[in-house]
Parts: sequence; structure tokens; C-alpha cells
Amino acid sequence: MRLHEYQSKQIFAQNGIPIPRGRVASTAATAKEIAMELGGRVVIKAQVLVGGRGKAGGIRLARTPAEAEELATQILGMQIKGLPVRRVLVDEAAAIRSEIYLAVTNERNARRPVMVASAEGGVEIEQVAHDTPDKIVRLLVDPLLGLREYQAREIASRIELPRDHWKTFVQIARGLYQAYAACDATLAEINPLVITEDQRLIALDGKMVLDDNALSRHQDLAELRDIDEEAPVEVEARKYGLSYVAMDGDIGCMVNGAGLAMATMDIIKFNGGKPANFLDIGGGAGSDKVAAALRIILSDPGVHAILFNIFGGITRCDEVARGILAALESVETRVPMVVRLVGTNEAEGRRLLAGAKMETAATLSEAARKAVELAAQHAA
Amino acid sequence: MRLHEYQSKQIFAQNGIPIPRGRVASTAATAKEIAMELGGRVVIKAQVLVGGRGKAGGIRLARTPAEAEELATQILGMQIKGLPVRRVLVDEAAAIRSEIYLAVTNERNARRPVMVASAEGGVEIEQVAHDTPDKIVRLLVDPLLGLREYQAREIASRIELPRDHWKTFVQIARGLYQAYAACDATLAEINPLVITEDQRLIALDGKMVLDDNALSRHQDLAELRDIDEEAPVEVEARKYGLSYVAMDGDIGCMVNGAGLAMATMDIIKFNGGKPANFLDIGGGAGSDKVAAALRIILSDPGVHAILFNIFGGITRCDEVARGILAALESVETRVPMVVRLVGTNEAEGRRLLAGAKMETAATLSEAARKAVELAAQHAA
Amino acid sequence: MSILVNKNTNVVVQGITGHEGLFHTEQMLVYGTRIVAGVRPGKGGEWVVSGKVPIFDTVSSAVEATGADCSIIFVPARAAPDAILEAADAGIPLVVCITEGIPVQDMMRVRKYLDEKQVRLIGPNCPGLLTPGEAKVGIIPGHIGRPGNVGVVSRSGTLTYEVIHAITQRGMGQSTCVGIGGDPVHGLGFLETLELFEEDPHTDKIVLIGEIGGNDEERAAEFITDRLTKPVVAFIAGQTAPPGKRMGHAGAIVEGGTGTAAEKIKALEAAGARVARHPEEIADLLAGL
Amino acid sequence: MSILVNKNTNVVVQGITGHEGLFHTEQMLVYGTRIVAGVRPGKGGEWVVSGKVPIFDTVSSAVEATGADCSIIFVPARAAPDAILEAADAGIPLVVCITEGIPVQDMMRVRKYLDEKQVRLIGPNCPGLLTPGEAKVGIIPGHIGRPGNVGVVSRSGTLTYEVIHAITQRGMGQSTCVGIGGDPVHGLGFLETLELFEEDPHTDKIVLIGEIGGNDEERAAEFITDRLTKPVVAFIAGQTAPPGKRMGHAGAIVEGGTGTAAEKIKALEAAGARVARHPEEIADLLAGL
Repeated sequence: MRLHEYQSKQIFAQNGIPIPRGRVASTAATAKEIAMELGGRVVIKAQVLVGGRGKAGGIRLARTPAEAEELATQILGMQIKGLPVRRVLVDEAAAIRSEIYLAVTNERNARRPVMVASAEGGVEIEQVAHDTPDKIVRLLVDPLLGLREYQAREIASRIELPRDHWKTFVQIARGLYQAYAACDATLAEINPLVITEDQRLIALDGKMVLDDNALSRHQDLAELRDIDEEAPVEVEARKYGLSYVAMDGDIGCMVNGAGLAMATMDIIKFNGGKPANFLDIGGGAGSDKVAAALRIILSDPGVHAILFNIFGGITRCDEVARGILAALESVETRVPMVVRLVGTNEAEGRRLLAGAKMETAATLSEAARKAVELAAQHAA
Repeated sequence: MRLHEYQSKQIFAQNGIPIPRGRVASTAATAKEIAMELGGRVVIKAQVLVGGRGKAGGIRLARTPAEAEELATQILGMQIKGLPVRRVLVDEAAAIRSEIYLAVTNERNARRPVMVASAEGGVEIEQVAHDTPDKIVRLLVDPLLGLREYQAREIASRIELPRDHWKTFVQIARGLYQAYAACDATLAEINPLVITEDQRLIALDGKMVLDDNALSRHQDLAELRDIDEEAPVEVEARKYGLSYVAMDGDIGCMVNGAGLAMATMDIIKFNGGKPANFLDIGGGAGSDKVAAALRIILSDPGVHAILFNIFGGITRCDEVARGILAALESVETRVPMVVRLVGTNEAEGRRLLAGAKMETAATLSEAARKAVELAAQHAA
Repeated sequence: MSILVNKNTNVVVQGITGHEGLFHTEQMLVYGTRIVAGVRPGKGGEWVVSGKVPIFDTVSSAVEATGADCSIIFVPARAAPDAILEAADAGIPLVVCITEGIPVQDMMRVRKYLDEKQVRLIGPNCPGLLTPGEAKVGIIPGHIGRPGNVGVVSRSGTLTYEVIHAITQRGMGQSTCVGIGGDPVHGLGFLETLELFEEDPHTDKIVLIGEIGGNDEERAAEFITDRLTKPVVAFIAGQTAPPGKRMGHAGAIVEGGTGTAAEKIKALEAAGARVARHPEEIADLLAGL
Repeated sequence: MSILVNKNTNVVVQGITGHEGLFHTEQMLVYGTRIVAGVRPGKGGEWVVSGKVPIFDTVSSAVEATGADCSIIFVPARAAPDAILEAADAGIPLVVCITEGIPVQDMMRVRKYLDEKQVRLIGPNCPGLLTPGEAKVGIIPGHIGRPGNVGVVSRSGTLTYEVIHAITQRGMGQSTCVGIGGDPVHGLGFLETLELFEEDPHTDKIVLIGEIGGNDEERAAEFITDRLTKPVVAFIAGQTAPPGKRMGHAGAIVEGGTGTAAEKIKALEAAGARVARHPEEIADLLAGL
């Protein structure tokens, strides 16, 4: 789960990281008020959960409260990558001398947290990593000891931060690690961490991504979820415990198991089609879950066919077939469907579905080919 | 630094450990009020920082508020092992079914915290350890992971705690560990942890000893220090950064270095005398420190001679001699003194002290013999 | 022959009284796995599965009483890290954790602790182990496997079942099937498993099923180049997965431009592995070896 | 010959700009110790001791630039645990921590971490090491020692100086003097030091100075019985110490009836060590060996 900039920065502040004075506004009038309170130049920043806000015009400098109101009006009327801007953060503008990148994330191979820093902040770190990898400092942290002061100093030294700023930097780096650890984050990032003209260090932008598996023990953080920022189908899918990712193809997929779901998408592509989604219905496919999955797939107007791919292991194929039949009674389908059932009780499962308006297939390749064909016909 | 029972139990309660309802009182009237509030049988417990309160009559059961007042009056008038009782804890009386011992302390050899538990609570654990060592369960804890639930269950299982109580016991054991870790304790002990007739687990008595080296980072805990409970000389010694322990002999000792101070006491005993104290004046013996040490030693009326034993290493003997001379100007001494200086600039040091009213000695044995002799003469 | 488990493995089931734990204990018993004990704190002394399996309060008491040398964990995510540590502390050398949804920072701490111990962890969020004809320690449907000379190692669940099933259908069989799990921080990886298969005299061919996210497959490719003498057929799921999106498994995500299927396929092909373009091709390629 | 340090040891001083650090750096330099670097965050690039010793911001940069293979720590107690870890992470194999007053739970965590690393810690709360005629890494007054064949190991400070001084006065000398420190949780102990002395061809006799608290001396006695071939003279300080009272050193306390001088003396005598009744007897017993 990704947090908004303003939410991330509030968590940073709670962990001793200096952030600009500022507040969030959902109307231009409030934005003007905040600008007046801050009494000077402010930055109006769209709060949307996608990257590239700056390029899209979602981050603007206002020199007066009136200008703040005007720009807030503009930004609050924008859509960025399809997401309407519902809130702006109004922050005191900083006079920037230089920009640093600082983050902590999980290093899978080392199975430890890793601090990542660069004197080249303010840009995409992947770009820096690609162009000038030696400008990136990486330092592994023992998850049982946390980030120690000497390690933070080591980072400061290696990014050649002026020594005057070390003390504050150590505090910021440890605060960031603390935020990461306390919130079960998978990423806590300050980009840029700026040195201002008056020699302060401030976290100008912030990003946190939380571990979905840990949200159950962070009720307060779970409540920060901004449902407005998510595709309604993803919200719906989560409600039913379904794992769903929308894509831009035309063949809806319903599969049991994440790996098999990915493989199903792959074989659709191999047969010249394009998957409309990733969807794992998990083990034990009850009719309500199958029905919810069907509704979600069909809510995408680009879907022209649906491919069911079920491997019956512990869950038997006939059970799944009954789940599908029951679901079909409650959901009106408007596109052709292909079903492929393999594994325990596959014959019985196929027999049950033969009565439904579904094409059946014996192999995954055959199912994929049929789905691609039917989608093309339906679209035409 | 040792905490009072009532202080320890408050910390326990903050860490989720059930304690009896109750409050502390410094007058019998307040004790009566508390007894009335608690509305039933109460236990009046002397709050002094020594063991053996029970045997000394410092823990009594009162059946009525009137009796509580009466017993509180008695106990508040007591001295236990020389310490006047200034406060009593008035606790709701518990109907006890059985008593358990539970503690966490530092295991020096393993360099880890160790949980210690026994189904035989309510008595001195050293006694249990001595008589029936197999009734004591010891479990080492990884200081980086803390006490895990399964370890607490392991303890419950090994002390054969009835299974109904495991859940609460796990919570208590983890709370105790948490209190120990959060307070930098060297001991956190519940003795007894009782199972009541109505099947609750309650920490009836509590003891915490804190690491003096860690008090600087626990300002709140440092403020719990009860100066009334300490010998005034120990309070005075701490003020000057002196390490002082009173003993019951007649030869005061002033030594630089803890090991050497102990060895000096040993050689006094070897020569038939009895040391009156342990005192380490540390490195660099300025005159104010030496003067304070002298005052402290002389405040003990049982002292009949003083032995200075100084090894001049980094600190030179002449410096120390000057410190002693300056101190002697500000403190009136009433007993004979023997000084033994060895090491860097020892000749110069001895020469300086020759003018003072002090016996000098070339060896430690000689110094000890002289001190023993002079003390006997002075006492006679 | 096999790796990791066989018919002499003595298994203790942690979380045996839960819905999943009980169901799969029965399935494993039916398969012939030696389930010698279950653990459920507070229920020590009771029995489950018609009096076949004794319950203990702690793993250590179960090990003491039964000599269990392998543990399988079905406890919920909240308690699973503790369960792994308990098994390790009880001296169990092989721990299989089926549980899904363990926070990744918990697993980093657990792995750090396990690194000091002589213990192998499989999973979490994995289907476990199947040595056809000998033992199943996990949830892979037993009937789809058949004794043979193909070692299977995979980050996936049902996709693995598909592949096992297909291998069996083509008249071949498996030495051991290892589901290493779909979480970003897990125990045994491709490398260690490949090493075990290399050493196993009864494994002649290997199937490796990877997916997007991380670079375990790239490291496996290095191992294949440097050390492996046995032929490998590989498949990487998620060729069409968009970046930045988690594809079901917590570990299946393309982040910062790395962890793509294309990179992994390239690395494996360069290492000489036959890489199937879609899952049905795996058994074909294997038969052609 | 010697153990732990000699004239080729390259030392970095952590906390070199503090009062203590600077003073003892000068003393060590005068003694002939190779002090190659100092560390003080924020002062990298400066020099101390009349331009003789360069300062670095971090231990790792000091090691990189100078090849230091030993560190001595004078930083305050609050920062000392970090300083030890920093030295260990920088790959320094021998770390001497003089600092007094480190909380014991901090040291337990530090030791746990060090256990995984190839690093030897001396101290904390110790006077450090002296190899007469070669190097002093610590605060033992250099002039009291003299090269010789007696290995000295002690939990104490000035008491050790006394003993070293007395040995020298009697015309004998020391191979290496090791102050292991007075804290309950420390690095190198009696056991490891005795082992090093046993292996050192230039150490012929050993002096062991213990004190009340813990049971390091009892374990040393076991080692003497089992493994040590060289003769030992021992002394235990604190024979008159009352129970439950800390005698200056954080580790010098008789708790729960254990850690008494009597027990330790008994164990050492049973192991064949000559135990001096008072400190002045040590050199006598040594001369009589």
C-alpha cells in the first residue's frame, strides 16, 4: 500500500525528520488560507498515488496567496495518469542549494534492509543507477540492530555531504529507518532531501510503501488507505480476497494460483492475444468468490472473452465447476467464455460445465487459442 | 539502583502485568483511607530497600480499615535492618492458591538475559536453587530478539503451570522481559507470582534493580531513587564520583582503583585488621575529591585509622600527595593515618607527605601492619 | 532416492488443530508420510486424526518424545515467525512453512536468526515438498506425482502442480518436487536446491520454474553455468506482467526495472538451460532431453 | 614475542580528539606504539599530536588509508557500543575498548553481534594491552613493564600495575600484560587469554588476577586443569567484600551467594595454581617457580 506524500511526510516528522511547514487542502480556498498562514512563497503539490506529477504540471510554485488559490484551482481540476486530483499539499517553498536522495528498502538477496543514498537527488533514482551507478551508495542494515549512527555517518561520508550537515543527516537517516521499521514499510524514500540556502536539511518530498502483509498490525496506517486513488475494481477485488491487476488487453483471465495466472497470461500472449487482467481466485473457489471475480472482469468494457484456467489439486475440479455454475446464475455475462479444467475430477467438472454456455478445452494452449479467436470475433 | 516494591510494580503494570489494586501511603491515616477504598482485607507492606521485611514484621494483613490504620502506625514506626520505614504499600489482599517465581536477569557467562522460573515461589530463590536445583527453570534469551511467545510457553510447560494460565503467563513473562529491557534493569523479579483462588495470575511482590551505568538515559527512572533509603555517606560519595561501600571494621581505606581497593582490604584482613570501607577515588585524585573521601571515611565513628594506598601510574605520586595535603587542610582528622605511595615519582610524593602528620610505608604489607597497630592503639 | 525428505522422515505438524493443518495432516498420512506429532499449545496430551497423532504443547517436547526431524508449519501469519524460531530452537534441521502473508520484515529477522543455526527453511508461502512414493511434506496433491528422475523446483503453487501433472502424464516421474515459495524473503532458494539435485544420484534432469521479481533466477543461471552438470528446463511466469504491480505473490513484482521475465529468460538461456515459452512446453522439452 | 600486539601492530585511535584519547595517544606514541590514525567524525583531514597522526571521519576510511589492524576506543560510554561495532564492521580484527560505564544490556547486544564476526574485543572498562619493549595499546604506564617471560592477565587496573611493577622490581619481565576489564559482559576472557599464553613460545609463567563476581576464574581453573602446561600464580581481590555490594567494578559483586573469592581461590588451588594471599605475595610466588 502506497501512502500519499503528505502522509509519508507526517510519519517522517514523527520520527524526527525536518519537513517543510505546510498542510493539505481539498479546496482552492483552503489552499489560499494555508498560503496566507505560511506567509510567503508556497508550493502546491497534487496528492496522487502515481509518479510523474511534476511533469504533468501537478507541482507549481505560487508567489502569493492569490496565486496559490489560482494554481490550486487548476491542479484540483486535473487528472494525472487517469487519477483525479482530490487534494493538494501546500508547503512553504524552500530555497534549494542542493538535492540528495535517501531511502531505505528491502534487499531481497541479502535478506536485509538496505539504505540507498546519492548526492544526486531530485531525479529518478533508477535513472541515476543506470547512468552513473557509482554515484549511488548502498549500505546493508542488520534488521536486529537497526541503523546505527556510525553507519549513517558512513553514508554521509560516502556521498560527500559537507561535514556541517552530518549531525542532522544522521538524525534524518535514523529517523527514516525508524519510520521504515515501525511502519513495516517496504520503501521509505526522501527525494529530494534538500540543503537549503540557509543551510538546513529538509525532506522536501516523501514516499512510503507499506507491506500489505503487515497492515493487520498497523490499524492506524491501514486507515490511511485512500480508496479514491484506487481503481474501484481493485477495491472490490480486495474485499473478496482476490488478487487482481488490471491490464489493457481484451481477454479476461480467472485462474487459481498466482504463478498459474501469470503463466496463463503468458500463453495468451504467445497465441497472439492480450490479457485484460491478472486474477488469482486462490484455493477453494466458492460461488460468491467466482461471481465477484466475474463481475470484476466484466466491469472492464475492453474485455471480449474470458478464459477460466483451473488446476484441480486439493480443490477438486467438480467443486470449482459448481462454483462457476452458481456464479453464472447471478452474473450476466456478455462475452464468450472458455474453460479449461485439469486435475482431480476433471472429467466430472467438464461434464458439469458442458451444459453452460462455455467452450471447454483440454489443454491450456487450446484454451488460449480459442479465447483469442472468440475475443477477436466478439470485438468485431 | 534498586527500586521499591511499589515502584517496580507500577512499571510491571505499565508493561501489562496484573498487580493487586493498591497505593502507597506515608501516614497511617492515608493507609486507612486506601483500605476503605479497596473495601476489604488489605496487606500493609513496609517499603524499604532491604530483604527480609516479612520476617521483621514489616508485612501484615489487616481485615478492616481500622486494623489497617493500626498496623500502618506500627509499621511506619519500625526500623528494618537499620532503615526507618517511611512508606507502606496498601494492597488488596489476595486469596492465594499457589505461588510461582519468575525473574529475568543477566547471565554473565552466556552474555545474555536469562529467564528464571520456579513453581516454588514465595521463598528465596537462592534457597530453592540450593535445595532443589531441578525445580528451577532457566532459559536464555537472545538480546536482539527478546523473549518470544514460544519461549514463554516453554517456561510455562517446564514449571508445569496448568494450561488454563498459559496465555496470561505468556503475557506476564513478556511484560517482565519488556520492563527489564526498557528500563536497562539487571534484575526484574516477581516473587511471588500467585494464582489466586479465583484463578487469576497476579504479581504480588516485585523487585527491580537498574543498571547504574544506564541511568543517564533514563531520567524518569533516575528520579525514582529514594535517597532516604541510602546511607547518607553513599549519597555523598556518589555526588563526588567516588565508589564507596561501608563495612563494619575500624580501618578506613582510600585507594585509587577498584581492584587495588579490594586487595588493600584483603591485606588488612590478612594482617589481622578489619577494613571499615571500600573506597575507590579513581584516577586523578584532586584535593576536593580526596577531601570528600576523607570526610566520608571519618563520618564513620568506628574508624580508628586510615590507610591511603596509591599506585602512581599515569597519575603521578607527587600530584596525589599534593591532593592529600590540600585535603588535610580542609578536613580535621581525628585518627592516625598511614600512607603508602608507589610508582611514578614516589620519592617526591613521600617527601611531600613526610611533613604531614602521617606515617609512611614502603610496602603494602608494612602499611597494613602499621594501620592495624595504630587503629588498635587509637581504639584503646 | 530424493532430496530433503523421504519415507524415513519424521514429521511434526505445527498448528495441527487448525482447519488447514488438520486437513493436510490427513492428506499427508494417507500419502504415507510419517507424521509423528502435532503441536498446539494448551492441547498437549490430546490426540488427533482418530488417535493416530499425539499433540504436544511445544515443539521441544514433541521432538523429545518422538524424535521428529522435520517440521511443517500451518499456523497463521501472525504466529508463524515464532513457530519457525521455535522449530529451529528445538533443533529441527528441516522446517517447511506453508503459511502465507508473513510480513517481510519479520522474515528478515527470522532469517538473520536462522543463519546462525543449523536449520533449513522451506518457504514460507510455499506448497512444500513431495518425494513421490515416499513422502509429502506440504500441500502438493500427492496423486499427481510419480517416482522418477526429474527434480522440480519452483516459486509457484498450482503452476507447479500443472507441471508435475504434465511430467507424470508424459510417462516420466519426479525425484523430489520443491516449492520454495513466492515471498521475497524465504528460506531455501534455487541455488541450494540445484546443488542438492546435482548431488542426488537419482535426479537426472531438473525443471526450474521461476517468475518475475528479484534475481534468484539470474543467480541460478550463474550456478548452472559454473557448477551444474545436469540438464535444466526452465520456465519464467509473468512475461506479460506490468512493472510496479504485485502479481499475487508478495515477491512477484518488477521493481525499478529489474526482475523482469525477459532478463531471467536471457540469463537462463545463456547458461544453457532450455527455456519453455509457455508452461505446456516444459514437459515437451523435458521429454526431448 | 608476545600475544595480541607487538611492534608491528598498526593502531587507530577512536575518539582521538577527546581529553583522554589525546593524552594516551601521546603516551602510546612515546612508548613506540605505531599509531597510524585517529577517528573523530567531522574532523577528517585534520592532524593531531604535532601533525603526527591523521584524523579520519570513519574507521573504514582510516583502515582503507592506513591499513590499521587494531583499534583502541576512548569515546564516551554513550557512543562506545557504536564505536565497537564500527571497528568490527571496518574489518579490524582486534578492538580494545578503554571506556568505562557502558550499560550491560548494550554490551550483550554488541557481543551477540561480534560473535558472528572475526573480531577480538578487549574490555570495555579495561586498561588495555602492554607488550613491554614493543607496544602499548591502552593506558598501562609503560615504564613499569620490562620484556620478559611472564604473561599477565587481569580484571583490574591499578592492581595490575602494582603487580607488573613488583614483577619488574624483582628483576623479571612480562611477555604481554592483558587487562580484560571489570565489566560483567566483556570481550576476551581468562580462558582465551590463557590459551594464547599457552601457545606463545615466549611466555613461560602466567599471572592471573581475578576478583569477586561471576565465575570466570572457576572456568579458568577448569582450563588450567585440562589444557594449560605452564605454571600459574593467581590472586583474587575482594576476599573481604560483603555480598550484594558492587565493589567499584560493575562486575565485582557477589550475587545469590556465588562469585565469592573463597570459591574462586578453592577452584584455582584445586587446579594447581599458586594462589597468593595478598598482592605482594604474587611476585614472591612467581620468583619461586
